[in-house]
Amino acid sequence: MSTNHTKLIRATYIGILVLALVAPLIGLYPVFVMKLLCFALFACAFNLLLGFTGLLSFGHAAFFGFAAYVTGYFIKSQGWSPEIAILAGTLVAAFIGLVFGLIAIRRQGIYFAMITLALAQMVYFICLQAPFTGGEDGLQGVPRGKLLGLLDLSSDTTMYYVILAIFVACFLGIARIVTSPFGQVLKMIRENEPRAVSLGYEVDRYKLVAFVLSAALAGLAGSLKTLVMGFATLTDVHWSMSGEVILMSLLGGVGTFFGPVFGAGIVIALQDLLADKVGAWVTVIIGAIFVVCVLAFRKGVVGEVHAWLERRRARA
Amino acid sequence: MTKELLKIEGLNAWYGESHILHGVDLTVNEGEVVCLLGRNGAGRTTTMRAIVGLTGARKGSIRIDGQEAIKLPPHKVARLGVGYCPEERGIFASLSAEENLMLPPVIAPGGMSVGEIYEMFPNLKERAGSPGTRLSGGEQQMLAVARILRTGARLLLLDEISEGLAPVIVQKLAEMIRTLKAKGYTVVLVEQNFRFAAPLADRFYVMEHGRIVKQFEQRELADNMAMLQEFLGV
Amino acid sequence: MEIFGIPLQAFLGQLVLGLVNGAFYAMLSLGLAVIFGLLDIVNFAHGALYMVGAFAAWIMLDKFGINFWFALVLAPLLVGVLGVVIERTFLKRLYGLDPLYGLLLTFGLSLILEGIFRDQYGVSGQSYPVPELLEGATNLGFMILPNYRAFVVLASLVVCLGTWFLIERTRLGAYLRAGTENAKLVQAFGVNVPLMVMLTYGAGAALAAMAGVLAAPIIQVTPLMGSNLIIVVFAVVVIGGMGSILGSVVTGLVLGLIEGMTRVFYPEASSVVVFVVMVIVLIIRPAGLFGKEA
Amino acid sequence: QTNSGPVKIGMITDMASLYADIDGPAGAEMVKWAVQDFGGKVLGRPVEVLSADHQNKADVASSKAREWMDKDNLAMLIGGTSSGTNLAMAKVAQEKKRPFISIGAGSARLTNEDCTPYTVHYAYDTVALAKVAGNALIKAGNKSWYFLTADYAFGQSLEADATTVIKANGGTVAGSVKHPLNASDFSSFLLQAQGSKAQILAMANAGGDFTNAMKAAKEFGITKTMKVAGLLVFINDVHSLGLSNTEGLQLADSWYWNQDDASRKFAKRFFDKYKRMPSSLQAADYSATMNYLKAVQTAGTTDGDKVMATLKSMKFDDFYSKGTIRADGRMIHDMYLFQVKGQKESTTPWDYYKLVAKVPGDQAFTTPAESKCSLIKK
Amino acid sequence: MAAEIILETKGLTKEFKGFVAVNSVDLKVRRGHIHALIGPNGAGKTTFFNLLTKFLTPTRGSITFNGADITKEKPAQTARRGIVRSFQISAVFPHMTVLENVRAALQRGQGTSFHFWKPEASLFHLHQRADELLHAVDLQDFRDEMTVNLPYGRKRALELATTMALEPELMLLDEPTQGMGHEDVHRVTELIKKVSAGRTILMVEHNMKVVSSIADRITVLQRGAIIADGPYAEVSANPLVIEAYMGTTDAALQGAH
Ligand SMILES: Nc1ncnc2c1ncn2[C@@H]1O[C@H](COP(=O)(O)OP(=O)(O)OP(=O)(O)O)[C@@H](O)[C@H]1O
Ligand SMILES: Nc1ncnc2c1ncn2[C@@H]1O[C@H](COP(=O)(O)OP(=O)(O)OP(=O)(O)O)[C@@H](O)[C@H]1O
Ligand SMILES: [Mg+2]
Ligand SMILES: [Mg+2]
Repeated sequence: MSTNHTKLIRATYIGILVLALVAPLIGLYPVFVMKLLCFALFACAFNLLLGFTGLLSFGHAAFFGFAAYVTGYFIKSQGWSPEIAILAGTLVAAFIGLVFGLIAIRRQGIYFAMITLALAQMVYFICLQAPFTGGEDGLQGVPRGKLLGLLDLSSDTTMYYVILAIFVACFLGIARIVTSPFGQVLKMIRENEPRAVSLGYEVDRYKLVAFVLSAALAGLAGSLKTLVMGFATLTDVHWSMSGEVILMSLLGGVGTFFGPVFGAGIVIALQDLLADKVGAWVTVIIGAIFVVCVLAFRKGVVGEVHAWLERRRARA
Repeated sequence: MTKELLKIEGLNAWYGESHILHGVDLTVNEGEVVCLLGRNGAGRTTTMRAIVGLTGARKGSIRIDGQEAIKLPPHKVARLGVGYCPEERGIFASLSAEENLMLPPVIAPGGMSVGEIYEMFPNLKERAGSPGTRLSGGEQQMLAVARILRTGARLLLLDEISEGLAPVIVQKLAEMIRTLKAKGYTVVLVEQNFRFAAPLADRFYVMEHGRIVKQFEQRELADNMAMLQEFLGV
Repeated sequence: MEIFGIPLQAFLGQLVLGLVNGAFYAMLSLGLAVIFGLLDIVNFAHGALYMVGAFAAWIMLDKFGINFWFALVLAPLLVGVLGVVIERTFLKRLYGLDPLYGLLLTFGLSLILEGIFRDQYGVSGQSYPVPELLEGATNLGFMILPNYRAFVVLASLVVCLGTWFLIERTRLGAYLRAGTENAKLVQAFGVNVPLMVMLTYGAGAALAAMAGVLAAPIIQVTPLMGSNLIIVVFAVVVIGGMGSILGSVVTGLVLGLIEGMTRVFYPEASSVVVFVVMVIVLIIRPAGLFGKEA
Repeated sequence: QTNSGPVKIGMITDMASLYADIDGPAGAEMVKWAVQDFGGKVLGRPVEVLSADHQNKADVASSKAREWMDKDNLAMLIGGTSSGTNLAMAKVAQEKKRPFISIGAGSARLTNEDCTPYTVHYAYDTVALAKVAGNALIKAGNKSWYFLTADYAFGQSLEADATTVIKANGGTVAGSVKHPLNASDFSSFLLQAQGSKAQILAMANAGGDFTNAMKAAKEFGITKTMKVAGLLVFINDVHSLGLSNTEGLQLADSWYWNQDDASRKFAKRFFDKYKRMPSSLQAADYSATMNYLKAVQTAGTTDGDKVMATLKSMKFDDFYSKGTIRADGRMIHDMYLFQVKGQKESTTPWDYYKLVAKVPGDQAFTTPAESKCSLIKK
Repeated sequence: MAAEIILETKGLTKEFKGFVAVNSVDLKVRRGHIHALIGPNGAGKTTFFNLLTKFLTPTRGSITFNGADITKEKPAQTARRGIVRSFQISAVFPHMTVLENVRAALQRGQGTSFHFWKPEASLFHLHQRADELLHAVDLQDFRDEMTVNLPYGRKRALELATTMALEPELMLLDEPTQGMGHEDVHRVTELIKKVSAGRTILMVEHNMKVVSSIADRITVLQRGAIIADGPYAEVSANPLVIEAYMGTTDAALQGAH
């Protein structure tokens, strides 16, 4: 029975991957899918923290957005090649994550959320005022360049497969982190922190590592986004972006692997659709989704499907 | 004429989706001390919580002093004269020991005065100003019991109150229950500590898997020792 | 006389202005602290309720000719009722769950409220006049202080002290505090906890609305006025120690002052200074200035 | 690009947020009006108008633009408010070789370092606002200035541009105080301004920051001792603040509804529908669309390059303005300095401004010599 | 003789805002002993444990473990030295299986706990040892059960197994039989005896039956200070102890239980 279940999941994943591979061929709009993948990666990074470590960060936009700026700056103003600039963005995000973590990690739950929010706000102000970010105009016109000096990324199709490859690698990486010995400790911390301490685990360090990993991945997502879209703006660092990534995870299913990807898909598609249809009601609709999610399906879409499958299996 | 202060019929209770009580029937007369026995997980605590209305869903009938309470929210049940001392003590960290003691509203006249309580538990007097959860495990237990003696509740539900207390204090508690009984209180005791409960109770109920499997009176105690041995390893 | 190159007069003037802002922070963070302390919910909708309070006052004046003084009572009442409705319809379903859900739900609510007002009234905002009685200004010698601002400080102090007394020194307050820890048990003692919680949220909402009404004559009434402020107020609450009533009031006032000083010495930093203070405080005292060590 | 099927014009702007009042849905409607008034057809093909809300997010704006150009074969794009989104759209338009007319954005970068052959910057920019206010006020004898500046790129460039003009005209800058974005309380900044004893208090900020600063200036009596100049003020801001708060305020704009009969006629039509008067941006939306359609008519094609060439060779003359489009895409037209009337002077609803000075286009905008745009041959 | 003494406290004191909870305690625990700490409620037993495991910092005094001064160390450090405590309230990971709970403790010794790139399978070799431990506490049948679903007594047993997995030299047990039915009390008592082989146990226990049956030595605390110390027979006859703790004399040997 249980193998049936796993088989079903595996089949779903393979199906989605195949779909992703042929997406540009069947007329799905590559830039849109790339943007979606970037946000999906961002949401997965966020979920690594919320879903698998139990820490709600309300400041993830700082990593995403700042890395976006860093990558953009190095490509545009310093002429770095894309892979180095992305790496730089990721590392800077990891570093900010380390700083945030050192300050925030000692508190839990709501406190942690509030502290990360406030810290991210500082990063926002830095981005608003620092000369290299272009203030509220944003850092614009970042060329995609050539990957490793070979692969010309200005073609949407090439870019698409690069992004897809990175995304799949990160997705598998996150799955590995969660099940690794390290992931086991994270689980213990989530379950019963004092107990983990008494078993001799220095929980703050584990949380910090998880936080930095999550920040780095969020940064990677931001860097890729700059490369895809060609710009980085204040929207990327604003706290509402942190809210959005929470919404993505929540909608898809916190603590599930595929949930955040799904959630990102819905949110991005919705933004795209709402753009020409409802006007003033965008925020109202997004707000309503939050409310409905929290009230009606806290497990998220993917989470609810899992639960449904579980129930069916239990009955069978 | 004995009055049935608490009469439970066909009580079913759930925690979320798990069905814990499967039709409990139990009667407590006014002025009686009744003891619920059973193994860990038999459902005694759940029975107590269901009476007060703290479980999830519940079905059946709970009559307190003749009044149906199955549909009442906890605060209305309490106002029928029920005092509940929970298994996990429920001491409030943000309140001082004394504030904890004074917290439950007086629901009927005739409760103990603070002076009497401090006389019974001198530790509490000494630690009156400390935050509630900074008291030692045993002190918290005393506080949890003391708290409901003030309210004037006539039906006391005491869950594992001798737990974690030094033998001297346990002896005191036993005296206390005798005193309460003499004053006309009605007490439902849930106890692991059989030696503590045995001499106090007028009647015993034995629970197993969410059902009452046996009931007998104080004078039948000796006859039932073999059964208890089997059920509880006493 | 000068202090760090700033004339003493200007310096004092800035201090007083800082206090006025502090009064707003105090009132808002007070409401947040009350709600957080008692319901374990970080009320993200607080900024929106503040905004609704200000709009309520403006609509009352514009449509019904109700003056400031009546609005100061009516608007909080109205928003309090809105709070009660929110608690009954939404928050009620979240008790006992991870407090994070409360945060997310109220976040969603704030988006909805903001969106509705945006749709109805646009974003450029509405102007609310200073009540006649408080027009004009008083010369304090070192500065000219508009009477209305002096009134704001006074009003906020009265409200804050009253709330603090109610919660820390009365029996009702003890129920409230105990209720935050284990509502079920308090209820089992015979206290009508659901009612109490509902009224608490209503009261918190009313406090936010009152701050909104007080702010209306000073700043432009816009749908976005709340979300601009709320994050700073969150920081104030964290610095004060979440859930600490006294902490949030004192911190609110003090941060108003600190911010005022920054505006003199390094104005560019004035909106980050609160966060900088927060980081420093958290490094030294992770539970906040008045928070109880976990 | 095909030369059959409908000609599609797209408008992407802020429909619901910060800048929705000055442009927003009404702005999009103006585009539609222009199409209707043009006859609904050009080159025998029907004209369709698409519109979208960019929610002030550059990525939404850019994806939408890209999608329309790829999927709907969009012929021309109009950019509404917010510079970040416009800069992003300009890049997409350049890549896809479609005309892009930016209307609501203030950043002079669009026709400066970030200029493209396909961008037209139609209504105003920060340089013009600063130059107009600076020039006209100094000529009126206001030599010493104090700035209240929003501390980010937009405010800083406004201040810098104005400072250049002030210095060039023999004025002095007594000081400036920078305030953070969305500062709700301005009293302490204003107290510092008051201490400066300058003649002009120049507000280099916009939107909510401007309105709150203005309100506090009135409350603290600063409007009595100094003249206030708003460097980026729309009539909607004045309306929401009310004349009691804004009386005497000086401001630069590209158009005012009550400036001549043609404008009044347009404004009346707008008022009948929206119960408010149009902003200069909404007028520009109409004007730009109309002129674009004329250009297509003249060029006989919707091909981006050809239409751009036609646009740059045309002379515009309508109720909004008279002007030409320079090689860098900058539309050169007259700008105005207005002063807000007192409550007694204002006789009809929305009768808010009186004209103080008219500044010819060649003096109002970045000169070719100052321009950093590679398209301008020097 | 130093090696004989595994743990020693000298003048160990803890004050809470002027209230002395632990008052200048000098205690020696011999290697291999089951050492019981008893005393009336609020005597300071849990506080004393908290000092040993570093959950609280002492106001004064020193703690020596295996000859090393550990007074200033952090909780996790102390745990790695081999002092492990079980809690007064049961502490498990509720949504992990029983096996995973034990593995969680075994895992620490692996040194791979920060290795976020290794697969979970790299921990599977621990299952054998985990099974042994589960067997020792009679939980083998519950191996794959979610821990939340265990009855209370089983959770305590699991906690004990987890604690043993850490191979502690010194185990601190705070009221290990609290909340258990007689059956379980008996089982846990046997269990403690069994696991005490090769290690030292310091335990707080109110159940005198348990204490009398397994403790090698007993220390009695009252108001934070030691009032008696010695073998059970000697201590239980001490009038001070009877007065402060046991209550009426006839209850003394029986215990209240
Ligand atoms: N909150 C809860 N959610 C789900 N199941 C629960 C909950 N509380 C108790 N149970 C289950 O209900 C059953 C009865 O538990 P209860 O606490 O009533 O037993 P008890 O007789 O009081 O035993 P104990 O000696 O452990 O206190 C047990 O199987 C227990 O696992
Ligand atoms: N953090 C604290 N702050 C203030 N007082 C405390 C604190 N911790 C414990 N105390 C006090 O110190 C005394 C000793 O408490 P401790 O918990 O050590 O007792 P104990 O011996 O374990 O008692 P029990 O057998 O009841 O568990 C108690 O009176 C308690 O109120
Ligand atoms: Mg129980
Ligand atoms: Mg203890």
